[in-house]
Amino acid sequence: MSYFFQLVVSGIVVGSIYALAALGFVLIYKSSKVLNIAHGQIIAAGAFIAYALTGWVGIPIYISFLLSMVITFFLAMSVERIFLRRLIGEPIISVIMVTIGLMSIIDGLIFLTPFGSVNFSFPQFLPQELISFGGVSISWTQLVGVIVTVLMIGGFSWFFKKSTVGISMRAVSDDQFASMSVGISVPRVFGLAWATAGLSAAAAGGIIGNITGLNFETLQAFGITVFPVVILGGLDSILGAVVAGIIMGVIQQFASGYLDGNWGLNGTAEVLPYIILLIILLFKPHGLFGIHEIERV
Amino acid sequence: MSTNRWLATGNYFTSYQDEQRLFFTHLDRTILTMFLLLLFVWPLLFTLSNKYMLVIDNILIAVVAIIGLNIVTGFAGLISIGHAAFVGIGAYTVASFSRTLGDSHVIITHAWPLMIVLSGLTGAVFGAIVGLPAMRLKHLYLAIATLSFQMIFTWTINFLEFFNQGQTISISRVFWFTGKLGRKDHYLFWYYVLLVVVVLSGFMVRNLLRTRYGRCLSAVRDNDRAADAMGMHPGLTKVYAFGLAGFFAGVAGALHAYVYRGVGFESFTLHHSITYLAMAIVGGLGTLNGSFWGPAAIITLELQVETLAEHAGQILPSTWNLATALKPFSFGLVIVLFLMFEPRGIANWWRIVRSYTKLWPFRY
Amino acid sequence: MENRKRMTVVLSLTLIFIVAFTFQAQAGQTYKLGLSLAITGPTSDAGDPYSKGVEDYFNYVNDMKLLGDDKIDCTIRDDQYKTDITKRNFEDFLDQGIVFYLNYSTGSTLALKKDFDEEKMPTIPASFHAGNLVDSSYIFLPIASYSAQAIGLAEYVVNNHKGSTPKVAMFIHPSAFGRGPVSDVEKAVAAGLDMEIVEVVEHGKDLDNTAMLKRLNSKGVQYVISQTIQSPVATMLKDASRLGMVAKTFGEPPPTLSPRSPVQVRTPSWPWPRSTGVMIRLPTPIITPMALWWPRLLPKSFDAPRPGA
Amino acid sequence: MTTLSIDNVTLTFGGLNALSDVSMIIEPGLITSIIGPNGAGKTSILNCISGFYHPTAGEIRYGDRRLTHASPHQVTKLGIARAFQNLELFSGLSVLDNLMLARHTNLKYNFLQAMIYVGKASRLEAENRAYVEGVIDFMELEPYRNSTVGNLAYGIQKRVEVARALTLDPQLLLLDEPMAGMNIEEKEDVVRFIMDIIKERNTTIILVEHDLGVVMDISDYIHVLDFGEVIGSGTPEEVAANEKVIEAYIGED
Repeated sequence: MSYFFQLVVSGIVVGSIYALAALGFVLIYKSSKVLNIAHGQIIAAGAFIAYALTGWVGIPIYISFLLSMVITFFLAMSVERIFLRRLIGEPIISVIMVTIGLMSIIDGLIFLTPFGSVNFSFPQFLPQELISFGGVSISWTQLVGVIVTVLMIGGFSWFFKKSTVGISMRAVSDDQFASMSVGISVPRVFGLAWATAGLSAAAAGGIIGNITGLNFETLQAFGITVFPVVILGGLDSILGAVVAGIIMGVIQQFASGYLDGNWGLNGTAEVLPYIILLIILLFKPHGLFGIHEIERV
Repeated sequence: MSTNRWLATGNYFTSYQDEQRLFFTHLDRTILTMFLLLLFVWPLLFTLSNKYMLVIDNILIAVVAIIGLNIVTGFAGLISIGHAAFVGIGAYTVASFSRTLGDSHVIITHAWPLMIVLSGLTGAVFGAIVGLPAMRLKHLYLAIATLSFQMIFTWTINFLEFFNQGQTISISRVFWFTGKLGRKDHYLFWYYVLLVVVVLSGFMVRNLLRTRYGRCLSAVRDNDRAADAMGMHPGLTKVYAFGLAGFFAGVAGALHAYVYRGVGFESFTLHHSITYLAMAIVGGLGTLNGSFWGPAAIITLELQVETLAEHAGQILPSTWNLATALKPFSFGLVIVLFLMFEPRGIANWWRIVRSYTKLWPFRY
Repeated sequence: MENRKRMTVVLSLTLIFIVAFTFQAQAGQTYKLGLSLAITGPTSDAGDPYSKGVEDYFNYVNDMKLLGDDKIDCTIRDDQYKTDITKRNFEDFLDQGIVFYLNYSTGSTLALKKDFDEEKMPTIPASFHAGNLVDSSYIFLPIASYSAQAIGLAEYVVNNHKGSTPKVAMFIHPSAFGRGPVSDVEKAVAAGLDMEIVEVVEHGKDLDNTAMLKRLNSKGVQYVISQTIQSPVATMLKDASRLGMVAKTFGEPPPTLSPRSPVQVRTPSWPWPRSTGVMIRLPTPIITPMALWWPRLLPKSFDAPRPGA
Repeated sequence: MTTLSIDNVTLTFGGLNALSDVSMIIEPGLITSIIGPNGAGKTSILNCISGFYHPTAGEIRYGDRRLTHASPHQVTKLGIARAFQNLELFSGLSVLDNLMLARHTNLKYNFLQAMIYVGKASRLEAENRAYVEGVIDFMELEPYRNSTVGNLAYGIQKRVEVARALTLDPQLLLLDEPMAGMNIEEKEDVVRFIMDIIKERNTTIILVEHDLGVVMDISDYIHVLDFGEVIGSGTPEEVAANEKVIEAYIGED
């Protein structure tokens, strides 16, 4: 039984990171209806910035994490400013394509640094002891990762529900023209959405970097694996992102725990999320928590 | 009909059938015929190195694939982030024959035109299956469904023993009337095959686009509710778009398998899907001639950057990383710049050039 | 610098081959070589330093006049780990008239095998996949193949294990280079190596290997032989140490961070295998990533079954 | 000629009744208008008829065919066409292409013939093109034939919308506020077109319209809806005298 629970716990740990990464997608989608394909690259950038600050500049690690979040915040904001601002009003397909282009551009920029081809790992700053209960163990790194994720997701939900900026972001997602007419600056809201997404991406990058080490390929692949999570959750729901993230995390653990090694199967954790996604989409075309809009004609 | 059939100075149509013509003047037709003739003749006049023959073959393969992608993404407006997987389906159709029958079985070496068509049909079937969610899914959800197909495809190839677990499955050299093709003629021979395929597909799609089979694609792109009210099933139309795209992708895949004489999963990854999308965008989404410009532009760019990288590497050895980083960077930059400043792609430049020459000197 | 040492071994052998194959050459000639490898893209963590090593080495050869008046001109191309680009590079090198070709990935080596034979182009790949040698007479492995290395490790495990038959799992890359050695190790076991292969795990891009490690543990696995690239092993090692399986390295010690970094990595419980040669002893499993390419680690008695030979 | 009958149709959205227990009979060859205040459910009825919504309860029959669960494209094939209230044109295509799309089901060549084009496909295309030209002529759209629809003026787009519905060669034409947002002259044009359609093509028309003046002038029969219920039916004179209708339009006191 402890095997089962260990899988569940590991699944939740991985899943909560998925949720945090998915949050970045949701933030951008909610306000501008754009799916940011380059999010994995932003996550990687956030993680690498944190490493560069601590490993090369020598800033204490906690501060460098915070700094990387701030830097990525502005980085994402300027990405929106430079590349996406002009595309407001263009068809969504071209905006999504721009994010695909951005993905390549950021890839290229990362290859300029050693991060493109060398593995790094964050210095450890948390206790090495394991936290164990009933045969289930979790490391401090993972625990802190989950806690940070929970805090950030909670913070963002609060921000969306209560703060003025959050409310204006929701308004923009609802109706751009109407929000313009009540004096909300739509471009500013888009910029902010990207910026906050960048912030959450940096946090996610930091956590993944601590758990797995900094490898560009892993981080890129992570950015892709988040897609099924986002879609499963329903693109515009923070709650959906959390639930779907944890579902996917647990499913992946179960897949490698129960499927791999039996019946000649291997690496099922990589493909199962997509299969499950397809099946769920057949029954719930808007994900688990996505808004199903009634089409008016 | 105007009396001067070479330089029409205006619209002299007297029947609706007149208006359907692809070439409005003899001049247009002659220019295209000459151009095609040139494409067929130049290899006889001078020989290109194998590298560049391979590059040209590669461009033509991509053209066939992009014609397919343009149908689904350009005309029908359904983002497909899994086009490389469809190309892969085509390639692996040939590969599975090679796996079961041996790589130099008669079917593969002699009946290769049949294999190419068969791969196209397999691609079409898979395209239609993947398109099935389009009956219910819209927009991004559909795009991610195609992404899922890409991932599932890669995984399946990579883990199934039958597909040699993603390792190269070799395909033998084919036979022509002159006998088995040698290494020397290989790329040239496939250049001609590809050229024929491209020209045929080009005309086929050009014709389709001016019939109901093409119009319905733009209809579901622009407004699928209205399309529904016009008496077409929007879901089935989308499935059909995916099927047609799958066909061209499958053909491209089979050609890829033959040209490279082997099939390995590395040529059909997500990265390739994205490259195909980039080609379609740079060429011009929703235009037929964009399907030719896109691959040519992107592959040329890649080569240019490679050369640049090499020069930089020779002059400044320490800039190796700078030089290689240029590749993805320039690739991304080209996509972004095109979308920002010329969202209609190179096809739009072509349109401008054409309309300019049409007015020159006195045509109006 | 283990990397450098390894590179030297590989390249000196390369050089011998080149000299051997071009004995008819005149003095003062320049030999063209081509290398196509992944400087960017997957496995670039190995390819990037490899390319630099090759470049430096040939500069060294030319500067030190190791070939007398002859020079080597080696063109290096990035193929991003894509077979079709590798093929294009190879055709280009042929057009340039290379006399010797250096390849990189297993996938492209297998894909281009026929071309090497047709062109009679001697090739040294950076991949020591034993399958490279099957049906080909122009591919050369300057050191033991991955299979041989893996069997060497297996023998090491058997020789140092106390008690009944050791239970071993293999943790491999989901590609030819990972899968290749498996069957050869299995052959060695069938031929009498006292070891039981409990499971072969093909890893994905997992963020967490808990499930896999727990499963192996429950099957009584005592050692894990790895044949893959760095980062999956690193992830697994972290999870292993989290699950209380004490990790122990052998080979190169784990690197430390820059002296200014506030925290030093503690050895050996938190290793980051920068070099690919790390062996970890868990209370039960031993984890040994790919490429114990140091000949000194290979048991003397070792006789690698060369496929096709 | 076929009669459309709507029997006790109820349409519910998330517990809210858009239509409750609506019944009406549409006689062939007449102009039947459906009027009512905003949100009364006029467009919902059209949506139910044309298959965009499916009634929660009740039945819609066209002759002996049940439309209750039919999809829009099935309804269209029965000869029921619709012009939308908020333009639902293919805005990226030319007027000609928009109208040719309406001939979709009449172009009966197969895929292979389409690929080769010469022969049957070409002939059918030309024939249907001629039909489309007839409609263009009828709706006086000649100057805009090759313009992209999205770039045309609103009034013209509305006309294209009607023209496209006509191109489907319907027996029953549903017009959803064809005069919304138009000035007097434009309205007069549309009224003239509607009268022509009835006269020349012998089409049954269901008209949803806000302009009571127009409705009273041209309708043969009127149904009045309020809060999803039919509150009055009859000839224009009868409806004008109906107290409930007056109440709904003017409000109590």
